Amino acid sequence: MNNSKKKTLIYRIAAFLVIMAIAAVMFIVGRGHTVYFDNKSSDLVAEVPYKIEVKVDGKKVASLKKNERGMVDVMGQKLTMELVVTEEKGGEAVHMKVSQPLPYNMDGIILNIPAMLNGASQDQYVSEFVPVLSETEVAEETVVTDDTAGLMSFGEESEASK
Amino acid sequence: MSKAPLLEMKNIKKDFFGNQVLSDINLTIEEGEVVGLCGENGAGKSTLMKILFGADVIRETGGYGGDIILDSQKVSFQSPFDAIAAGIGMVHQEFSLIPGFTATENILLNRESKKKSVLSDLFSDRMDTLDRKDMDRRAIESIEKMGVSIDKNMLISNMPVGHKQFTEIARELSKEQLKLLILDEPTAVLTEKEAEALLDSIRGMSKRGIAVIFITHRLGEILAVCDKVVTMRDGYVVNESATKDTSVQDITKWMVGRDVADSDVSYVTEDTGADKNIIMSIKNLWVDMPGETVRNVSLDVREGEILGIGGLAGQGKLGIPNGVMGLYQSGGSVTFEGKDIPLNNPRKCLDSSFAFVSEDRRGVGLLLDESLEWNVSFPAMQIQDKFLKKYLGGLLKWRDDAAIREVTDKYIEEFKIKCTGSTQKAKELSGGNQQKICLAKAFALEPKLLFVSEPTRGIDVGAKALVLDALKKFNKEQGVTIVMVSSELEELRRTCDRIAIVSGGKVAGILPAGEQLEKFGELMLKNC
Amino acid sequence: MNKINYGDLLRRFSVPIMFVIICAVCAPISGLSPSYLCNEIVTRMGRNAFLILSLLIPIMAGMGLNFSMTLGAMAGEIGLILVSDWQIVGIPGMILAMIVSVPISALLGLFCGKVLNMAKGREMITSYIISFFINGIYQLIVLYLMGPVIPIKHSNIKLPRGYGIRNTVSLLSMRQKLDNLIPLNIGGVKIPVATFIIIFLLCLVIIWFRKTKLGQDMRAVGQDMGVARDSGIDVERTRIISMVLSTVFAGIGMIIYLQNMGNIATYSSHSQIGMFCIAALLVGGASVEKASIGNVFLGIILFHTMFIVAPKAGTVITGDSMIGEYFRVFVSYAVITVALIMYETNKRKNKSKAGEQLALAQEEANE
Amino acid sequence: MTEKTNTITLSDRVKDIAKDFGLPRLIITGFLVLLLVVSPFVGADLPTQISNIINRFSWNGILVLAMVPMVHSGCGLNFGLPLGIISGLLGATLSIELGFSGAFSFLMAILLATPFALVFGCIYGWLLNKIKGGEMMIATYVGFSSVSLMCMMWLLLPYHSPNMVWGMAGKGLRTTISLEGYYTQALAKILQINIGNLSIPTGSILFFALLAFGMWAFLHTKTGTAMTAVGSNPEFARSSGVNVDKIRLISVVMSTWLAAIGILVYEQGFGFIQLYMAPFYMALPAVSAILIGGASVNKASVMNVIIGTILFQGIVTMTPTVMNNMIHLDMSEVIRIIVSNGMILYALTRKTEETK
Repeated sequence: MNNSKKKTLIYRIAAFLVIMAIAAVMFIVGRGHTVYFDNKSSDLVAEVPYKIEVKVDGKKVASLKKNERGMVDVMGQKLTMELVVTEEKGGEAVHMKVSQPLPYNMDGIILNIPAMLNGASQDQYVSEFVPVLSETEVAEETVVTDDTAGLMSFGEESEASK
Repeated sequence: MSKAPLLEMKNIKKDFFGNQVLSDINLTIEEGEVVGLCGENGAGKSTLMKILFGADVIRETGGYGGDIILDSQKVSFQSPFDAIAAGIGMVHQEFSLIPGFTATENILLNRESKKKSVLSDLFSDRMDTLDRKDMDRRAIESIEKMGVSIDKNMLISNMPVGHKQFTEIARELSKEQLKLLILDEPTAVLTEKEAEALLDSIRGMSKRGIAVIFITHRLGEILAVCDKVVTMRDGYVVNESATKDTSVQDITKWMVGRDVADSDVSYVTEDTGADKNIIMSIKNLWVDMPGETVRNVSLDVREGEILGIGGLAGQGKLGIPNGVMGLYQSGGSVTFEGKDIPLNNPRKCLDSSFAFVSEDRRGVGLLLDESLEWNVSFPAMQIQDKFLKKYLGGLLKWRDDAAIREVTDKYIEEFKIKCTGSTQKAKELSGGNQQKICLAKAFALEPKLLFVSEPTRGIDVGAKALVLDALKKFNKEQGVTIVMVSSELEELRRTCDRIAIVSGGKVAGILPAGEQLEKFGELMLKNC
Repeated sequence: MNKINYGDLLRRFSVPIMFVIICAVCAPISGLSPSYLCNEIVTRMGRNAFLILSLLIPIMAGMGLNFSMTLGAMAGEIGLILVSDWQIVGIPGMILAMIVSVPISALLGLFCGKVLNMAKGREMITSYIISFFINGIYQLIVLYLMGPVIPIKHSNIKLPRGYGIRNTVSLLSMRQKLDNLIPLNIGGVKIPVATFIIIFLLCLVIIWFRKTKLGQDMRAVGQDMGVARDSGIDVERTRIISMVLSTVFAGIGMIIYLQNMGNIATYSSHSQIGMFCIAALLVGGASVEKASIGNVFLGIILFHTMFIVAPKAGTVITGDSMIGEYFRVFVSYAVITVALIMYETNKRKNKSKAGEQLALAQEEANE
Repeated sequence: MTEKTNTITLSDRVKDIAKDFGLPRLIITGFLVLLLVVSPFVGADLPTQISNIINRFSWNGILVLAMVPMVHSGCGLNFGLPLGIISGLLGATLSIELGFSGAFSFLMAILLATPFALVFGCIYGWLLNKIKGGEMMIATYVGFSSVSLMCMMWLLLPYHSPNMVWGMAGKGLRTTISLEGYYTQALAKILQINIGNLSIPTGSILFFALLAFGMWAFLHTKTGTAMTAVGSNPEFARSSGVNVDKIRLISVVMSTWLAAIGILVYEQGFGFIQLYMAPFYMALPAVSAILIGGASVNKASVMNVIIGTILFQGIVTMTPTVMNNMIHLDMSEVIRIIVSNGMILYALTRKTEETK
């Protein structure tokens, strides 16, 4: 009797630990970042390539000419992307694979690609993107807690969002 | 035989709030012995069995006195589960079965065979899966043990009553540790053939060494199957003898016989009122009252008499007044003073100047949450427009609280009702005083015919006498015809002119109140 | 004998049959293409099935329709709000939200079970009021405590005033991530395979659960509490467990529901969810005391077909789109009302039936 | 010695009163008293607050009163109040449609609403008699179904009055209809008392008093007595020759009619008719108000109505102002939801049939 109780307790602790472990893993692998790619000059790089194409998971997410910015939402702690850099207009495109660890505590990350390609240190080409709130986001919002609100809208959101 | 008996009950005593219901009961049962237990209702059979089975109600009312020795060990069960664990099984009169489950599932209810599952260790053994195969095996085993074949896969709700009873017995038999089985009137719901099968299976159990306590009103069955018959009366064991030395007549005598010590009691010994008018005539009445079914009753009530209706519990005596008054579904015909009274309509009965004091005081008889005033005056107010002040030419009927208080106070005084005042709530009164309120309510209606059902149930001796005297007085002084239903034969004999005995839902016979007890006893058991 | 059976069958399936007729009439009028309808129904099946399945366990335990499944929905929403503030996205986000929601649901289910044990015999109205009561607590937490007490960082979730959650929280980062995990497209109908797999797993769990000791106990408790108690089953505890399970499943179901929707209406997503799920289940032919997995799926198909076609058909017939919308709301409520009435009248009929039989037998004997 | 016993009985009595009163009720009363005490210190104007409470009381009192008959007859709390409200709304809109105006339109609205209330009440009562024991849940859903059915009807019924229909379409009633020029403040204006910031809508209160007195008187008649008995113990009533179904039916019809009148009075105070989904949850505040006032699922009195409405409306009106002035945090809505539903929950979990 006591033995089986002990066994149950051990199993429960184990299950709890497993779930906690899963949660921890989810925290790590599921962390979402918005990565912004800049093709801009900086203190480190004066000249920037004519065009940079960024591919993530085989999908083209940005094509950046000079002084342009692109973005992608990614999940996880590391961003592996494929860069297609064209230095001059009409010039030969160079393919390269780059892997970039993403700092956990930043939601939005700006990558200065020319600086990165130039081999600058991490802190120099990675910076945090601080979003400026749009007007609608700043405007005070009245909270609607009407109980009947959900009545008519059930199942309609999906159509609205299409 | 030097072997110790299976069960010994020594000097068992029990009282409910000072009311002694069992005194010095001694009972010994050997292994494999079949003991018949008989006695009138209220003789103490069920209380004794409840003590043996560790029922909660015994503990809640202050426990019992004496010792129970099972297998040479003194036991005191805290709950029925303890009793079951010690090897005592009981089949109650009411079925304890899940209607949507099969026989197998019911037989093994909460004792199913289980197989460990993935989640068992994580949560508890309730996550084990059921081992249907093993359950079937165990069910078949216990059904075979019983010796009566029932379909193990049939749903209880589809079963005939008898099979339900057998399922219950099979459940007890499926318990490995079973040594003693208590059967409380198991044959009451069975057909003759089924009853015979049950008796066979009792014999089978006895052979396997299981002792059986068999409670029944069918004395023939006791003689057929038991080794020993124990007769109880008024909380005492009055006789214990081997079956082979006794007969139905003997047992009947022991059951009803009393020491007639009170010589001052006068009984009406002859049917003196045969020439009186018949005020009410009941023909072919059937009443569907659960547990008190009435079948085909014909009964004449004479003007100005007190007619008693007696019989064992569950035989239908209570169904008669309840059916006539329209509280339970009924059929047949009732004429009162030459007029037909429609059934199933309480209002019509009350309009014809009937009144009814129900046996179900708390459920039907009283407005527990209201004042005594309301309880006494309500029916009279609703039926006869008494205690009302009329305004606007009778359009507005205003409750006349002063008149209500007056009448209530009158009855409080007359019946010596103990209360703080006429505005006290009915639920705060003791049982006896509540009963007096019920009588007051009926008297306030000034009826021509009064039905009184179990007027003394659950009330103390003083109140009993007062209630019965009040009834007699009411009958004498106002000439009201009274039909009184009671389980206590002695009480009927002292109060009534004639007594009709109901057995098996039918009138078994009508005797003058002073007739010999044995005759009443025979009638009581006639159709059981 | 056969005839009576047909009548019984007809009565039992009267609601589904009525809905088949409504759908059959409205669908052509609405002018919606069959492929559109199919797509919609498949989507809604994936979205709602898990939630509706969570209703089955309390029915099994005799506690009637669990109007307080809303509690689970709220727990799911709290999980999702927190997860989206932590910026955990995609499937991991969903899993984390589930892990967060389970203890909250379990706690709420425990509360609900305890309260319902105090209100035996009127479980449904009580569970219905519990859902309102907990909604108040939910608003207290989400509107006032999130921010100052429970840290919320992101301003797209938090109200500008510094505490409380906005009316809508976007779940764009996990929108239909589960549905599209295993993409499959048959004849233009997009099938959320992964979602269906999870629903299928839950069905298996429920079927398996019925075969466990606990499931057996629940059925016993559901049919007769007194007998179950006499046989030694802990009735109260069993009932509480059934509520906890239902609430936990409802919480997970809500997360699946919302990942499909793509956003949370913080203060209204949950408020009617119980009502619509119950209506769908009843449309599938379930009753207050009996429901099966088949009822769930049939119910979703019929109820949601009605839901899609009614407004369009209403517009075509009356020229006013609102008529159809009100119609379907009316139908949802009417279905529940009818089911409840049938349940109560049946209960009374069963009682009087026993009497009638006795009376009949006696009458025969009298003749 | 006597001194001692006296104190014991006194403290016992206090305990008894507290027990009768119930802990939640005590907390709510304490809370309201606290609000009233605090309000002057946080800069809220007490007379305004009090007239607010009185005003709200006069709007809502009759809706709460509508609970009484059904509780008395044992039908439980009337969660089906919206059905009666719909009868009232039909009366109100018909009165305007037929061109009545001013205070007279109020009288006509009552007269027009009455037949609807009677018919709906009869059907509703007949239904509730079929399902004794499950009244509350079914009442809730009967209310919901009727509200959603009427949502369609408001669009479809041939109303034409330009003051009520959508301007563009020329048909279909608006969600809110102003009563300006009709019966807004029709009762409140009668004998209105204004002292500084304190204003008392005497007419509305008198009207409530009239109906409350009527209810009190009814409960003292033969039928009223029968109703209480039916609620207290239907078996007793039946065995005493009372037609239980008929009495229950009467109580349901009364409740429905009072709800119809109640909503009209509410509208005359509020100044608008609210249609469509508005009646949906109107039963809940009324139910919790009477429970706060000391009623239980099967016992209620006119006194419970008065106390309950004052307490409930007091909290609803006082919390926002006091809270806002004190901590600039308006939690009144949340408090209202928790308090009112908590109260209903408390009542439902009480063992009401303990005497059986």
